[in-house]
Amino acid sequence: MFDLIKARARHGYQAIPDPLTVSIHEKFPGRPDLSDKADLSELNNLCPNSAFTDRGLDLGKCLFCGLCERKHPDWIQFNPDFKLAVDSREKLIIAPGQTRMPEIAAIGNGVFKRSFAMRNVSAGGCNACELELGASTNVNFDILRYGVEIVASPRHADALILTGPISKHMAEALCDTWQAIPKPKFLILCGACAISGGIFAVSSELDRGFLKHWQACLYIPGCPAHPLSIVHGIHQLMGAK
Amino acid sequence: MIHILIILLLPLLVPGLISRVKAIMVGRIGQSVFQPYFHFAKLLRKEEVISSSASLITAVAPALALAATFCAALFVPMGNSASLFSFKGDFILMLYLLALAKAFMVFAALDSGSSFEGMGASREISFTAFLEPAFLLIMAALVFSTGFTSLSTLLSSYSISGLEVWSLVLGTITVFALYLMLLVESARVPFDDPNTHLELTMIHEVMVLDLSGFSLALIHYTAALKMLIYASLITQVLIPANASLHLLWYLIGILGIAILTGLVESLMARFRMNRNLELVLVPVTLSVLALAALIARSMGAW
Amino acid sequence: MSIGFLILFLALIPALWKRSGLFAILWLLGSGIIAFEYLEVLYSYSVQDFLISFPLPLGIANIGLNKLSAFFGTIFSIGLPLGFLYGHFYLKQHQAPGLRSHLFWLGILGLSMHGILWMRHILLFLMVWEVMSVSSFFLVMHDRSVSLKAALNYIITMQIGAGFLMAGFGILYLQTGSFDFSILSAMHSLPLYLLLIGFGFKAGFVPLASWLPQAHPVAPAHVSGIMSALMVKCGLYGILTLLAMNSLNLREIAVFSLISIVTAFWGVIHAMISTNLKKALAYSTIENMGIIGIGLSVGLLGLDSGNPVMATLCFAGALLHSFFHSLFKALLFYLSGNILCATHSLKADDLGGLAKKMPRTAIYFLIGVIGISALPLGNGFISELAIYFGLFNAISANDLPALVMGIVLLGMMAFVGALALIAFAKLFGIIFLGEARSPKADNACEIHRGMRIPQFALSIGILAGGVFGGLGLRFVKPVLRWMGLYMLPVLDLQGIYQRLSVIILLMLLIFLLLYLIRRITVKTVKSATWGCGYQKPAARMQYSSLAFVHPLSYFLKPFILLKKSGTSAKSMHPKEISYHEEALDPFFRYIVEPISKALAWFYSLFSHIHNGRTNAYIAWCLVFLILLLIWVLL
Amino acid sequence: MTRNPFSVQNPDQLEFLEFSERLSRLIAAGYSPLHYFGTPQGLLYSIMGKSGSLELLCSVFPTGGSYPAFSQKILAFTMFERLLYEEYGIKPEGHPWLKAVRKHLPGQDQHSDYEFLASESPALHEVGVGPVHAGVIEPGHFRFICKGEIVEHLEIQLGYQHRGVEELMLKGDITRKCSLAESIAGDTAIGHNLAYCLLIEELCGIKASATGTRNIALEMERVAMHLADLSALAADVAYIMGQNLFAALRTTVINSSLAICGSRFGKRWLCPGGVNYSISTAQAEVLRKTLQGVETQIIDCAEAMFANSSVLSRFDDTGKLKFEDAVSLGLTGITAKASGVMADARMDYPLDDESIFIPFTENAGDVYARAHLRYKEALQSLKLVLSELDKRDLDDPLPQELGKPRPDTIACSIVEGWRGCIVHMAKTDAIGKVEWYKIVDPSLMNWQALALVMRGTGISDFPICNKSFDLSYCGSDL
Repeated sequence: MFDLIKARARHGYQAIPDPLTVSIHEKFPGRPDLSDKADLSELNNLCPNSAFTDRGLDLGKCLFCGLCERKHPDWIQFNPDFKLAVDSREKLIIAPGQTRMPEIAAIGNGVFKRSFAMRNVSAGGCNACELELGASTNVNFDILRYGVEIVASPRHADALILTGPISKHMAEALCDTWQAIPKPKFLILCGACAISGGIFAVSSELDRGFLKHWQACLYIPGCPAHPLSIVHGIHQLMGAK
Repeated sequence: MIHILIILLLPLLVPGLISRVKAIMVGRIGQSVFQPYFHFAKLLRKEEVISSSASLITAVAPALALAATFCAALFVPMGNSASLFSFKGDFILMLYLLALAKAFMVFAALDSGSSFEGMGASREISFTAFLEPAFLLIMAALVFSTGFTSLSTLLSSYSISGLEVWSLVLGTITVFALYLMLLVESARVPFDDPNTHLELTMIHEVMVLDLSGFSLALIHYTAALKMLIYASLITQVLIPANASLHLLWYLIGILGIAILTGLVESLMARFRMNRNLELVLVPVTLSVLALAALIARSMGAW
Repeated sequence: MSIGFLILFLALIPALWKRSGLFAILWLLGSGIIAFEYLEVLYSYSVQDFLISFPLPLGIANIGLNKLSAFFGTIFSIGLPLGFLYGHFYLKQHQAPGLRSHLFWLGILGLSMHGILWMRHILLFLMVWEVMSVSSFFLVMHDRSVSLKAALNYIITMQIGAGFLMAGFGILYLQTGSFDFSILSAMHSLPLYLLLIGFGFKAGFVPLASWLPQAHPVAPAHVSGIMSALMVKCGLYGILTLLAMNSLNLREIAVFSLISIVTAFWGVIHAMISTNLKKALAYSTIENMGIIGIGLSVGLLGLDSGNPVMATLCFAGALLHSFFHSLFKALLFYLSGNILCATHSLKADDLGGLAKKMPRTAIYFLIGVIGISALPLGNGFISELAIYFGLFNAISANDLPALVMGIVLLGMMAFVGALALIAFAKLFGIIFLGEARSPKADNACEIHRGMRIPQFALSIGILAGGVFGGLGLRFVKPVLRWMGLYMLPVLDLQGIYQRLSVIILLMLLIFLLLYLIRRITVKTVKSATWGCGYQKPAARMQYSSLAFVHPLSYFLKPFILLKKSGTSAKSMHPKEISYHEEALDPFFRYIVEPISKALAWFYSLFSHIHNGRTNAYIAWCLVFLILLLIWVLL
Repeated sequence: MTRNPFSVQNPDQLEFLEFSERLSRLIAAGYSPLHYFGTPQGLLYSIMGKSGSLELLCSVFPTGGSYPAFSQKILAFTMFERLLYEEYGIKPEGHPWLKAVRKHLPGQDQHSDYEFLASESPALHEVGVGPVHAGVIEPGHFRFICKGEIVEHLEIQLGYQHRGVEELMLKGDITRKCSLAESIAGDTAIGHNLAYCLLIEELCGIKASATGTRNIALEMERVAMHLADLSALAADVAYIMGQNLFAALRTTVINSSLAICGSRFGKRWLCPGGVNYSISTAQAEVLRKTLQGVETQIIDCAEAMFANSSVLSRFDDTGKLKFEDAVSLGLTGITAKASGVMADARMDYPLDDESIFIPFTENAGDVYARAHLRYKEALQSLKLVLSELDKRDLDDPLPQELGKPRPDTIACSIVEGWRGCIVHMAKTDAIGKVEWYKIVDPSLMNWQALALVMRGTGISDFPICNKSFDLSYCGSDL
């Protein structure tokens, strides 16, 4: 018992006091600043996942691999801002010269202000987003403080948080899980794989038909999405204080 | 009137307090103390998804379980020393009302036809098989020392008075046995981990995997009320009968039990499933021990 | 009185013409009249019995009623017509040869059960007892293919029991010289023990009850219902008449309570383990007999140690329990008949999801389960509450034997009650809830309306007895007064039952309130059970009955004799995994079977005599005559 | 050839009979297969390894499309032969467990046609833990045949994470596939990326720079994931103190890797030819200080956890894996070392010759052994990182120029990931374009250990056994 107390005492206080205003390490590739004179087609054939469109950098496809920043530091600069979550697919495209991410509209007019239950479905992907979603409930990031919890059964859930590009063999399981969630229910896409298929978008083993029927209300980019981005996104979505 | 107020408002506070203590022990920011209330409010406003293999039982069980537990709570003295309803031997009715609630919870679990609920139901009902004899033997000890009357008079006339060594010894044995029963009935750590995410290890949580919305809210409230019933029994034994401002002592007692449970949960790991059954026998042996001591004393052994 | 019996005798005529409908109606009519007369005797203030006496070659034979036999008579006159009514519909579904003899023996059985309560003359009593055993033997034999071995075992055990009775009565006759029942009071210990053992065979106390779990499951549903709910009460009637007229000393009471504890515990464990519905119900009959035994033994202790309150409460509890047991046990057996008709299988592991296919049967079964596992809505709780009150009185009275016995019995009764709840939760859960486990259960459908009338009546009886406890108590009060018990605690119990009904009604009110709120405000959607998103869930992925009780049966292993077989996975890639488990009856296996094998071996020594050639037989007669001659000459 | 990574110019193609005869001679000599696979070009390859020496064999497909299964001789071949049958329809006769691995067998038409071993006796019931689990983990279906609470048999069906990584490797330029290599198994991003980089450097025939930083990255990932497993194990027995302390320590370790390369999983750290982000002296100093602090705290927390009686009562004697089973199934990594098998790619196939490495092993083979081994390996890796940091004097140079991959060469690289031995193999055709790219994640074999270990244990102990192995679904499904 006493060695436990000693370990706990020496361990000190690890929790981040306020994950919404904490500053992250400057090496973290967050919101990109695209300068106006950047040649988007040159950047696009440089990018392993061709994430650049004519209107700018599509964060849903970007893997944050930093290749473009290292090759052309003056055209594109990733600065350490983890607030990347948005509530519609188009808002993920960063136009040249854009400096702020758009706001997220809260859901359920106050029903979920203090209590929000999420059910995670891992459909393909590389297990990094699942580990980050798990890490968002650990002692440091602690999304539980806002009343969010990741529940065991879809029956208890209010939202389905999808990680992974929906492999062919997980398509029906995802539909069953979605049917099992009582209304009002919401869909959250966490990570580049869930939003756009990520690095596996060109694979023939995927079946993303589910996303054609159901509209997601929160997109958290990143490969994997950083726990702080997850906490920030869901906190804004709930409309918590 | 206070009794009804406590039954309606206090129960969901106890799990909130326990999770608060666990968060502090571990250094988390953690949920607020009123988080169970927020969950309850949100669940009330959600729809329900019912399993296609569910029959009438799934609709009936949560409501009947809450009704039975509510009526059982009427006999337990909360707040002041006398309970709302009391007649001679009402603790037997209280115990069997809780058994009725548990039986219908088990039926609701088996109704969904999935093997997890079956597993939870089987564990829940076999672990609590030993609690009925334990509770009645504890009541036998109380009846032996103060005569056969209602639950509230038994508890108030039995409370620990510091000076007399006998009531101290018997009081601690009874409190420890009741506390173990609280841990088993409300599925706290050494027996079952309430916020685990592994359906193969849950007991209480897995029985409600298939309930949602309003029924789930009722189930959470019933579980919290059952925990409050056992906590009130323990507090009632601890508070001396003639203590003034009985309500204040009662609330402090409930707070103490919640903190103690939180400490136990953060310092101990869960027991293996078949070890749980052996530990459930401890309240039975404790109550028999208390009885034997009482008999020996009355026979003038010392 | 005579008109009622006349109608019952007349009922035998339609029985011989296979008109079971008329047979049942006549029995209903006859029993109604007799029940009215029984009640009149019960509530008459005259302590004196209702007596008719007429001369017989062996002395004056009195036939009459006392309060106890009127009490049991009312139980029979409620139970028997309902059983025959159910039998009428059941036999329509199950066309088996020998309907005429079956109905005839049913009539005879009913009459003999009523007859036993009337007989005040030992020889007549034994004769009617024999008629009852033989008629029930023929009834159990109805479906010969299944029930031959069990029926033979049943009739042999009954004959051994009758043997004990004859021995007891014989010794009594030698001691007193008269055949009248008045000699039963203040008997010596030997005849008393013999008679108690004789009646114990019929009542189903443990060492003597190995016939019960074999005979009842193979009998047709209405016969096993009548046997389990009512015939077992005849044994109890015998025991009660003995106990009412004799006083046992402390050691005898201790032995009697030990037997009843073992009976209750052994019965409930096997009820929990067995997967066949009717076998489980048979074992639970033994368990309920054990509980009644516990009530009686504590009552006797009260009389012996001079604590009248304890005695009254416990006797009231025991009598109430025997009345209520006849209601829910009959209901559950008739429902097992329903299930057999609908699915042709009684194995819990084949059934499942019947609640959706047979909703009314499920509701009745649920009421039966609430009754039998002593939950507050059912009547089982009322009788067990009375016994608990008696036990707590025993504990609060400070005399050592009562205290020790009170504590032990209290612990055992609570534990047995909990195990009973598990056993019947398992049966109800596995059979009626979840998904169908086999095609048999899948295409089950609700059975004929007629079969449900007796079940509806019994369910109303259970719920009424449970919610309004006072009714049962008013029915039992005259018997307690007849037994000369102290009547004040009964009024006190009456008051407590009234308060109990208030609480139960309050609970039902709250339940209805919550149920309606949910029904009105909450929108519900149907979807598949949450199976972790797996696309091909199999029906086998539900809990089996063995698995449901596995944690406890693993814990209670030393008390159960199990025969296990099966192959487990040895190599890394096993080809086949199987497991089969069967609970054996230790008394039958280690007492009855060895004796029967020894007898069979002994008889086989002489089997070569029986060689079918007539001249060999004549030779044997000749040898016998010569021996006789030599013996005479010597 | 004992050099790792190694490459071979067009090896001699044997007849199948001669191939199987040499293979059985190698098996008799104690070799166990690292990889055994078929290629679209109709050739069979097998890499056999035995403590340091590697043998590459190549042969044509067996005539008649079937052959007596090698897994009858040594069970290590079971998974490879099932994959061979699933992808190319070559039927291993007498295979003990011929079922689908990632998609479906030739006879069936979809993934959910997989039939499980079922038992007819009604007393045994089945429990199916489906693809969507209660917690936040990857999808897989576990089918238990249970006698009450005791598990009689566990069968695992994977393939839910299959997204065709090996086909994706062939599309486009092979030298720019870093992001894909890192996404084979996210928790082993550096392990798989390092194996990929070594393979590409071997194909292009160059020697990478900044090998020191690469070792640091690999060992830091090992420490981080061992801490994650200890935290998850503590969570599964509801020992929340251990869960939170180890989770916080893991965050400290992976935040220090974020401080260097910008990703908590080290996802953009390495590239063929060297490293993208080198460790400056200032960063090295900060790294040394944090890791020393982490080391003392790990020792405190682990000692406290392994001294707690209620935790020990759950870990001890649960899910025992015997030494013989570990060897015969060809298991690697923590799974094997906890049962006493002395097999570690850093010892058997070292990347650079001068470092002598001796792995820790336990021999109880139960959950306690695997948890305690993780604790010891984490400390050992921390020491390796600290010693690596002392050795380095100046910053890492820029990554080497790659050039074009050599034609007609087969290259193979072996790296000891934190789960076990990772093997990457590729072959370039006549014009230098990649013909096939084969990957083996240690979880492919180790899943059989979990199925074996669960027999006879209570079903409520399954999560601890599963987390004590902590195997990758996406690594096995690719």
